[in-house]
Amino acid sequence: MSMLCIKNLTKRFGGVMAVNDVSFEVPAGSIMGLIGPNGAGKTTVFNLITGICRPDQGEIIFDEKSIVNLLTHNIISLGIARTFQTIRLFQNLSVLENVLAGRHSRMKSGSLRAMLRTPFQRGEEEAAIAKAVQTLNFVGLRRDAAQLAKNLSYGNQRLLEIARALATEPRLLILDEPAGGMNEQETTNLITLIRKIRDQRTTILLIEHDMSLVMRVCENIVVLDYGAKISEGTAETVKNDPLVIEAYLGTDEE
Amino acid sequence: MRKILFFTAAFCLIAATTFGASTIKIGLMAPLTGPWASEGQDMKQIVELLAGELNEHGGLLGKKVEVISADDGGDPKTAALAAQKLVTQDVVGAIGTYGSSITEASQNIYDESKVIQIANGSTAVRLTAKGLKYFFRTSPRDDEQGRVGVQALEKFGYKNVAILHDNTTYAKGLAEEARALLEKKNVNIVFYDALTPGERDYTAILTKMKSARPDGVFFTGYYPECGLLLRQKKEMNWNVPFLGGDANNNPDLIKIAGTDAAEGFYFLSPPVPQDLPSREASDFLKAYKKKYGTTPGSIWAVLSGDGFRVLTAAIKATGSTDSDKVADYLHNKLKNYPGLTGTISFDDKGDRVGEVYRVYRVNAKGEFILQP
Amino acid sequence: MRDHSKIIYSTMTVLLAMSPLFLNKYWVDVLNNVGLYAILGLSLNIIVGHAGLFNLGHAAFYAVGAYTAAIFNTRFNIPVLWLLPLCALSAGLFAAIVMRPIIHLRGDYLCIVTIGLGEIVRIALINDIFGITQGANGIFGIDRPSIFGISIRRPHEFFYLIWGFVAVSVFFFHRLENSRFGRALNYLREDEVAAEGSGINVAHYKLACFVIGAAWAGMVGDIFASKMTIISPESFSFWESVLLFTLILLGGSASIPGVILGAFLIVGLPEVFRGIANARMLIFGGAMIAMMIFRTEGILPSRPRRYVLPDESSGESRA
Amino acid sequence: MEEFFQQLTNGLAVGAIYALIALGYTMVYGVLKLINFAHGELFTIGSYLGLTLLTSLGLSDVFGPVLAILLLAAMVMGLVAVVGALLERTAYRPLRESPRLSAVVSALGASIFFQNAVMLIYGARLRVYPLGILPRTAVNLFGIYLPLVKLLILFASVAIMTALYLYIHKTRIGTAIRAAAIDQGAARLMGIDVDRVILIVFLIGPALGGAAGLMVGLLYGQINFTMGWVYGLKAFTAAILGGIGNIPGAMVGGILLGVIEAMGAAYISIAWKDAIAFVVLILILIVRPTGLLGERVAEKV
Repeated sequence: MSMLCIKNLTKRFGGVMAVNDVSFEVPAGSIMGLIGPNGAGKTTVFNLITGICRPDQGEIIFDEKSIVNLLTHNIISLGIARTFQTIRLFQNLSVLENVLAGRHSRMKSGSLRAMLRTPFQRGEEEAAIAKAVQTLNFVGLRRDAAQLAKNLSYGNQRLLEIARALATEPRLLILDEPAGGMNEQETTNLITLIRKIRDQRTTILLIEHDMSLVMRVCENIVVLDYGAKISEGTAETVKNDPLVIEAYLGTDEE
Repeated sequence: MRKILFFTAAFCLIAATTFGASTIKIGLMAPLTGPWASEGQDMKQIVELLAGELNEHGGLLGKKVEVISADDGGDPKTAALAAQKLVTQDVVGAIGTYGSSITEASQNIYDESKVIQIANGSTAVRLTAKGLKYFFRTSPRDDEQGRVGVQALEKFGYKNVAILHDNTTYAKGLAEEARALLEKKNVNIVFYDALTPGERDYTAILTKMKSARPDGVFFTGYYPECGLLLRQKKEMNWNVPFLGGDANNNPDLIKIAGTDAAEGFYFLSPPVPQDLPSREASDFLKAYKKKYGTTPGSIWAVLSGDGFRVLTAAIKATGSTDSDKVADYLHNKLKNYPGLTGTISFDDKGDRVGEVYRVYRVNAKGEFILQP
Repeated sequence: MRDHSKIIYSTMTVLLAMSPLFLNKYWVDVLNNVGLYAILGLSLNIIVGHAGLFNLGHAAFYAVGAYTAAIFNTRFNIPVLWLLPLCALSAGLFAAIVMRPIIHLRGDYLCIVTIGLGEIVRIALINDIFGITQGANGIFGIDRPSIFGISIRRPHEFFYLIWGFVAVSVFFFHRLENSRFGRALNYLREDEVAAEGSGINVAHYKLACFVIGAAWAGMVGDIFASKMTIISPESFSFWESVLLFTLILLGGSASIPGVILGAFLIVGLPEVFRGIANARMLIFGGAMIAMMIFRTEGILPSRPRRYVLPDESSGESRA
Repeated sequence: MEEFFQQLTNGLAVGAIYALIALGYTMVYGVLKLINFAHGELFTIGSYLGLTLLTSLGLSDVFGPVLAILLLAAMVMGLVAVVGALLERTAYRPLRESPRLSAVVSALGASIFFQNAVMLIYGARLRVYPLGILPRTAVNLFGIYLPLVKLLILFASVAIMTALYLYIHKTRIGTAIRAAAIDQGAARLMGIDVDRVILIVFLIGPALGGAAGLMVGLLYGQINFTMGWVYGLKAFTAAILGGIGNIPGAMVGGILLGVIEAMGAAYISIAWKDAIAFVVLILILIVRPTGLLGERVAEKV
């Protein structure tokens, strides 16, 4: 059974075909990679899935339900979470509060309960903090909980983004270049973390430039070039696909 | 900040008790800043001039008169504060202020503290309809002016009249008075609307008004806009006669409009000191000119001078600074007091008694000529 | 550090509560104005400080509340304090309706729209919209408030009403900002896209903070109307919105003590400068620039929230 | 129909001046992303300086009216530009790295400061330009009355705006300004002296505002210390209407606002004119959230 199913997805920006008739499926419980040269339309696919932009054509089915016309926060509450390629943390808030942002969609108390500080609200708040701390523990940032997000190292900011996404308890986690800017050691730890997340029954879809990471961690890979899917399969299949080699050699130094 | 506040407050208290006895304090509440700053600054100059003269001649009841000014900023809330400030400084009476709604915001504060208030530029009828014992005004009322204005329009024989106001309390009140009276007399109101004060280009309004084809226009707003209207009307080559309300009695009107455009403009006004034969008026003008180098900008500021004069006269006559005695004197005993703007008496509501309004016309030299 | 400031704040509170005993009417009335601005500032702080939305038209909501109170009090003789909920409701509803279609506008576009809104409301009041606002005259003869049959009229009496309201406001706004709701506003202030991407309904929260801020300002309008007994459109000018906006940034954005201090500055400074009469606003303008340059974040900037964390080792720790 | 065209020309004349002031807002905004709330006061300063120079120098006696006015315009623009640059140095530069709203408060403070400074220097009473500097002839075109002065002013502001447009788009400095407007950091990396760009912007914008102030003085005769507030707000509205940061947008927005006001006054209600203008603005922004010509900034995610 597939967690996410994308059918004939198309998106134009002005005259540019950012995503051109792309279809693929993400099996439940798998780690899937989306790769391609710069400007291939990978991030656009992510933005389409999470409702940040709307597709011109095509279907996005999450858990047997179309999510094409939903707003981003609704998609998040259905169980998809994402990180951003350019780190988008709440820089002036604490690490803990950044993770609490992820808890938001799993909480209910509104302004009235907050003003009255009902027992329900207090209980919920405590539970959210406990859960957030647990998530920070999970990614290894527990000790930095009180820091402001902007004071974290680059690698830790990436981890915090993941923690914030995980705090929404997603069934599908979308990672946009999670290893960007990380050193070798951090990348290795990241791979362990990604596997750990998958082992908690979360499906993962990731974009990554670091080929070694993709090849090591992803069970299935989809390759985009100029917005169109040019190859799909296991790491082994994709690596040997002449179209893929041409796409990378022709445009990218990698 | 709070420390500063407390300190200042404490200081004021001490100051008030230490120096309180040696002078008679008269408050002046005026718009020293904000949109009506020019009126307020004139008021201050006039009242200070008169107080200076009074002190030179021995003061009042053997004491010096001290004028305490408070800025009301042309805004009701600031006015309420200014009134509180004057009240706590134990003023015997307060002169001011300009603008009916601003005055209104301060009325209760003076009344509750039994401080005499003599307003100068507050013409709304309702101010004296509340039965406040300590409230007086030297300015006339809107209904009075409306009546005189309609009389003038009738005399000119206009059948179709355009009325333009500027949506301020005063101008709108006057416009409504005039409209009601004119409708009773079966004059057609072919145009009735409000401009936005403070703008420069009123051609859109004039164009619209012109297409309504009035015989005459009654503009109830203020001179800055009126000057522009006259000028732009002239530039449009439209020769409709204009009648203005009393807020147009200001020499700047001619400067803005230019003499050629202003010629033939009629307006209503209490007589200005220049037109009064009385010695008080001419002395005052001379002294003002000597001290400040110009003539007073508007009649409203001069009315604050009248407020000061009747208040000090009442204190002198009663030999007391007791509000009840002074108020009683002003209500009942002060009759035909020679003011700067003509004789002054008050009725039991505190309104100025008598026909105050005159019609003026601008001549070819740009002078304001009192019409018979 | 924390305990230190606690001592300062409680001393200040006690001093303030006792101040009517040794201040004259005028200074008490100045404090009353400070109090009104403090509550208005707190209500706008939710929008400007916490959500980072550029609102230069808060006077519009304040006006809706004040006019609701004035109209219902003068026409139907309903006591003004009973009208508090109605004023909150009308101002909040007004905000919900007019902000709904424009809430998605960004930064400076939202700014001009709120300015426009303030002007439209003011012009509507002047033009006696629906024949109920009595134009530029304003509405007069509004009752003074009364509590248990005691009429409140003198500044000293108003002092306790207004500052009591300030205390209630501080209490509720403090809770509000330390909650899921308050955090959500901060997220969208920091990064709208990331907030939405973390599952926060950004449009909803933007609108909600406007509604809450407006409702609170509406209640201040009620108190203001009953204090002045007359209200007219000039009390709700663009200038009023500018002052409110300024006091928040001078005092400290998103900081409750900052906003209250800002109210002291914005009302107090011009009063202290009264002595220099004509030049007082000049100095005020210069002071605004200087304060922003030397205390960019305001005089009492907001502090990070504190959380009690469960911890394996020490039981709890701060974050 | 005649009235319609008459109102159209009335609106165009008012709009041309709005446009000229709006350019100052938009240029500063483009580069600094700051709404210079003191810009309206620079306009006021322009008209007061114009009055002082006009009455004290007696230029028109020496040079004749046309040359005198050109000289006067040059002097006023120069002086106001200097004031603008000083404003930037003292009130805005120290806040360049600060939160944006802090700079806005500084701008509001500067606005209050300038307004009251003008009041203290020149007095609170309104001031009047001497009459008869500009010819008072009117052209009557098919029943539409067009005063020559207004035509001249319309022409002058269009000329200034065209010159500015060419300057921004055809010169090296203009390119630098545009680059800095898009991305200051990147512009700096490209070797553009951003400080200098900001200085230039703060010379040109205020100069245009000063020119508009002079025009208002010459055209309408009457000036006072609060007028910058009114014109400033209108011009800011115009800049937003056209899409702030966009130079042709400011021109279009200004002219359009003038016309909307005239039409609103003519066909709906004079008293509601300003409210109508704001309603139109809000409606336009609902449909086009970044103004008429403002680019739709697709944020990179």
